[in-house]
Amino acid sequence: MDLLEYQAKELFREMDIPVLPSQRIDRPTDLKGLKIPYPVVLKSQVRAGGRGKAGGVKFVENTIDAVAAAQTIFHLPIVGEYPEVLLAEAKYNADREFYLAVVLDASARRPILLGSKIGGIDAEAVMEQMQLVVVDGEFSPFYARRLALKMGLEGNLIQAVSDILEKMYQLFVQRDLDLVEINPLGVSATGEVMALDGKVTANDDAIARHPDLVKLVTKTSNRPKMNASIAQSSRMTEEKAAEGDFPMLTLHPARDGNIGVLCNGAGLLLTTLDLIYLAGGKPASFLNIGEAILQAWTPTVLCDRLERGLELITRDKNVEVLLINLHCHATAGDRMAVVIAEYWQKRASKARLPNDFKMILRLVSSEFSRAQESLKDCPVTIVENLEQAIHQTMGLVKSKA
Amino acid sequence: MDLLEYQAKELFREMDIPVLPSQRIDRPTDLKGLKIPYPVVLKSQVRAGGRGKAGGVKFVENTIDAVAAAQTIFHLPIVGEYPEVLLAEAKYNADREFYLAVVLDASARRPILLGSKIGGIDAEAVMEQMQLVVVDGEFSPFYARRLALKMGLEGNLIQAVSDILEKMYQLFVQRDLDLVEINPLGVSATGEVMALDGKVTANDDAIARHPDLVKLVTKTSNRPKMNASIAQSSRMTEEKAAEGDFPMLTLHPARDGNIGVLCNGAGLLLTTLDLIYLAGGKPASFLNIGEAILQAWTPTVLCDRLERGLELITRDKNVEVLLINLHCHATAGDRMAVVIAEYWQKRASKARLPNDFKMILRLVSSEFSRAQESLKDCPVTIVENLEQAIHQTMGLVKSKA
Amino acid sequence: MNFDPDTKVLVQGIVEPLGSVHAALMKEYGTNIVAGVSPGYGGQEVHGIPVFDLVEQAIPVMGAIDTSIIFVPPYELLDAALEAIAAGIRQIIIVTTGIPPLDMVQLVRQAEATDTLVVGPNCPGIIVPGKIMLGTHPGHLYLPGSVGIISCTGTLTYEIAYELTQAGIGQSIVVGIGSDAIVGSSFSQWLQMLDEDEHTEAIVIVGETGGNGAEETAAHYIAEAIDKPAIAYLAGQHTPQEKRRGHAATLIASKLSVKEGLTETDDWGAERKIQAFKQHKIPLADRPSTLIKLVKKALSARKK
Amino acid sequence: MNFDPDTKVLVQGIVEPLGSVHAALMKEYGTNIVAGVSPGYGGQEVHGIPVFDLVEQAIPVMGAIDTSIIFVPPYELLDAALEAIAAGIRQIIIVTTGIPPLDMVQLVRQAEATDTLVVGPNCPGIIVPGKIMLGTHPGHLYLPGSVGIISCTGTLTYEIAYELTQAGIGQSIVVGIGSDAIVGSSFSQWLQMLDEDEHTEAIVIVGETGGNGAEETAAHYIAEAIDKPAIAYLAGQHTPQEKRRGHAATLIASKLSVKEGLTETDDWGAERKIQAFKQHKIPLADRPSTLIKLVKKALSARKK
Repeated sequence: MDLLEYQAKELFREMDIPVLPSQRIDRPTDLKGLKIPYPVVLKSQVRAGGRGKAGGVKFVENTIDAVAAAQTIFHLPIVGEYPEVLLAEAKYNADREFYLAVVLDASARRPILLGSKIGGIDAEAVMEQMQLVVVDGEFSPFYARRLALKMGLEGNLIQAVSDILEKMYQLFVQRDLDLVEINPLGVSATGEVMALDGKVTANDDAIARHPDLVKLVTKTSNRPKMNASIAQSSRMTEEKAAEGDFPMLTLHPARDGNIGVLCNGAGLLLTTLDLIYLAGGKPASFLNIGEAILQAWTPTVLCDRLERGLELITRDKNVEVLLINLHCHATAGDRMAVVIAEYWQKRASKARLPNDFKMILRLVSSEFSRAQESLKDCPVTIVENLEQAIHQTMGLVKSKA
Repeated sequence: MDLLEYQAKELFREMDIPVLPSQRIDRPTDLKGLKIPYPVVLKSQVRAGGRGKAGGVKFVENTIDAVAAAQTIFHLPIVGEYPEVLLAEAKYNADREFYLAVVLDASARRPILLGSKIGGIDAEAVMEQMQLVVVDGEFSPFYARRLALKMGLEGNLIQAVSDILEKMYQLFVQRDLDLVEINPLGVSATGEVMALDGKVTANDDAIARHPDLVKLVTKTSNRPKMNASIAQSSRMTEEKAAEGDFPMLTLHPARDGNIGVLCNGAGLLLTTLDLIYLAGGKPASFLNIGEAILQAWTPTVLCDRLERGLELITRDKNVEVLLINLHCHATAGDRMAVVIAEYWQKRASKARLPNDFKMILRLVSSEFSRAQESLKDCPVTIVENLEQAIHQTMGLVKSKA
Repeated sequence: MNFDPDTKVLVQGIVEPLGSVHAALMKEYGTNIVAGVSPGYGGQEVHGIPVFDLVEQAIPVMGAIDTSIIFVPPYELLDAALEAIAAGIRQIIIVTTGIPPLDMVQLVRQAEATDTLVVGPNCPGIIVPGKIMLGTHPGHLYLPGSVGIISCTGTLTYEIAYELTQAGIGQSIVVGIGSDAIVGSSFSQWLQMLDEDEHTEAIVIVGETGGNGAEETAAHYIAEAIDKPAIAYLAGQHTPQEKRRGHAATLIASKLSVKEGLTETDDWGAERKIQAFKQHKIPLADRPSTLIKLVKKALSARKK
Repeated sequence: MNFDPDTKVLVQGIVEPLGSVHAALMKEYGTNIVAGVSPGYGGQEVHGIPVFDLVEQAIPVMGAIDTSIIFVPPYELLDAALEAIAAGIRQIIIVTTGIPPLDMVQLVRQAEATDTLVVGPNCPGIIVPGKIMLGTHPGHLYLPGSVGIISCTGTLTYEIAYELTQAGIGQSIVVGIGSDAIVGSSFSQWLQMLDEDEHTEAIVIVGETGGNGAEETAAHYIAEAIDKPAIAYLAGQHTPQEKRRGHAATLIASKLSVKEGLTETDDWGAERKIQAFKQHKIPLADRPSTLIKLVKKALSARKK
């Protein structure tokens, strides 16, 4: 969960990381009560990058210009995202700009400090000077000085920059964050430093134990857009519901297809989709109802998720054939079959499924024969072999064509 | 630095350690605005122990009784200490009372958790059941459960008590404390727990990096009484001045004596006092101006401390003979001798020292002969050998008798 | 690596719904579950397994414990794992999912310092078919044999084992290392262990083209250090995916504002993973049935 | 223990007032101070000693460093010491005073994990007369010889060494372990080292009757494990002191509200310390001149 710039800066302020005087602007008229002297920078508060180049950042000299600029920015989408608020901030004359970040390195399995003597929007230039320090053991400020020296800093700037890094690291650890980034860190002619822009990403798994962070991010309602691509979806299918105990179900629509795919497990879903593509089929929507091993998922919970999943995927009117591929173990396969049978009867009787809607259940379970029994009155094909299930699915698709 | 009960409870509240509704009472009339329903407990806010037995805790049922009781408590000293404030607190019906503490164990060089299934004021009973867990590595809640089990707790009480211990430990570490103690922890019939009384001791060396703690303890002005005994003084001679950079000088008056002793270093001071006692002498006042190795003590600082020390010790009119015993190294001995010479001339010329006031300087320094030179116009005896210095001191004392 | 049938096993979080269900299933499979731990439940029994309040209480009663399988809620995981390590347990399997990554960083540090093997989190654990099951694998899908499987997926692990079993190919050991960003033990670590395992004749790597998994690293490690035949299956090779950033530290690249700069190549992450196996001439299957064929080929080549 | 004259020594906090003064004095004594560290001052020189911004920068230039002597301000001490340990330095002497005890707990944990010798804080360090001086000892008071001194005091350490020197008794090594509640190395640790040191023939313990010091523990340790003659001097034996609590963990006893209960005996802490030495028949002096006599006696008995 990415925080907006002004939210990140609230956290910076708490940690005594220097930021400019600023004010949140909810509507253009707020600028009449501005407490910061002009000139002022107005910045679109969106999560997408590239707002500067897109016109989402404007310098203004007086109230009239400011209100006009705010109106423009409020109506300017950045990569499809409209700002709900703007940030009005004092102007700063940076002599130089640095880049600093704290992030988790999955391969090192440690937090790392990143720094570049060049900051700002020219990513290539920033990267060229990028330096890295792995925080092996418990953090101590010398890790930050190590980075400052690798960045090529000298004299008082070593301490000034490592002080900022230390506070960024503390913020990172105290709030369980995925990322704390300052870009750029402005450096004045006299060697003072100032966080001019900041990015903070909360960790979805950890945020629930930081009520202050939950409060901060729920102040605004605009959420990051859902990326429909499967590359993301294999990780993003389940997103923690803010108040619920279990990950939400999210439907991923594909394009031009007519096959629905519902699996338990992301890898199993990918394999099933692969086999459909290899057989010449085209998915319409796909859904992962979750690995069987997810914490606290009692059989009841997985049955409930299957029922909700069926409802969700059959809402997609492009789905003509639905392939359900389940490995059932702790959750007995026959109970899942009962859920499918009940769902079918309920929906079919109410004519909420098209007459030619077809369903294939591929089930791996020690209760396979009991599952068969449960489904005997439903027009649901049940098979145990995966390739066979794909074959039958493709047969149904072709029979409809 | 011991915090008062109500200050400790402010910290408990911050950590979500359950405490009863309470209100600080600065004067008896405050009780007319009491927001807690009666019956209420009024507690004298002093650092000394034993206030309960001394009459510093009273249960009251209505405003009239409360005001009267408050007046009594405000005028009741506990071990010589008058309360500046009282705490009015709701009454709690505890089914059982436990004892819990987190403290540093100097021999284990680790924090330890202490707990007893018996809490309250009967120290012997508390101690009989006392259990201990050393926090060897980084803290994790299982250390707290380990203590709860050693205390003999079962069922839900294990988690309830270890939750409190975990928060106490966090408080201990986050604020660099010497002690966090809850005694008693009330346990209700339904297994709920409540911190009924609490003690928090801040660490004098660490408090400066916790501005919130500094703010909390400077809200009230009553300070712990200075213990004049040398057993304490060897550690308490220097007490950090709240605002200054260097430890304050504190004079320790002895009884019935007429010899002043000024040394640099606590051990050296003890040795010097021993030798005076062994020779049949009696100290009047003694003062440690600090180990030569104290952080950031440049020669200038030590000279300044010597000057202030001389002023302080000569204020004690019982001091007839002053023995100064100094090891000088980084701070050249001749500079110290100059300080003594100047002090002598200044004071003697202004007749602020009695005519028969005598001074012995025992100096170990590579600059001994230059120091001798500096003192040649002053009636200050300078020697290098310690036993000889004692001998001469005793000679001067006897010559005055 | 100690996965004999008589290895002593503990279940932490045994009163949790999943913990209770899987303790029973493991016991049924023949795993020597000697004790369960759930604070506040000491003295009770779950499926005939005695429950203790603290790990260290179980040891004087049951003797030294080899492995703990943990089912506690995610925010209690770090503490439970540290408790097991402090009690001297040196093999830990974490079924729990949703663990804050920084908790894993702390756990990994302590595991490294104490030479503790951590499997997971968010994983089905380990099965040695016919001998012992440590986790959530459905035992009836497995067959004793000589193929080792290392997988970073969940139910897909079961699928692959099941297809091998159906083809008459047994497994020496199957381990799900977990699919979270930070896992306790890596593909490479397990490749090493299976390379040394006398019961394993061929090793199967099961991964995904996308995701956090270190399949690419595994490919390089196989080429460098593994003597036994290794075969890989990556799910997602035929499913269109968005272009991904080409930096090794995926998690970094996906979050930094300057991520564009971190791009070394512009192709999919998928393509890079696939290329890593091709480059080192490691057989790579694009569907389970192909995997079976490749495994058969490797095993028969080895017999010659 | 590596205190040869050619041992390579670093001074952390060399631009601090005390650091600068004592770096010069140590160098003058012949200590091989190869570098100083003070962040922001890299590239400068102090008394001809090159200054680096970071410890790890000094090593490629100067080679492996044996000992670091730290003079940084108290709140920077933990970081400086951890920096030295991370750079591979395994002997650390902390002159700084006023260090928060919980910082010392962290440092002691890391020192134990890395087998690092930590002397201090709040200590004058180590001197091997005529060879090397690591700390703030006034070198001209010392004389090479065969008596080892372990002291938890400051200037009193100088006094005792000086009195021995005046009596013609030289010292093999003199160490001030520091007088804070939490110190990096204890009396017992040093007793062990001096017992093994071939240049030491007798060991002198210098302590106080009050205070935090573990003199009592030292007495028991001498009786149990030390073969060489040991003589103690405790300052304060004739100076009236308040009655103290008799629990071993003084720091605990002095703070708990239930401290009364912790009292095992009602006598002074002083009396208990004195009794510990008497009980084990360890010669105990009550004044420096007596100490000299006892040391002479021990040395001459050893020669027979």
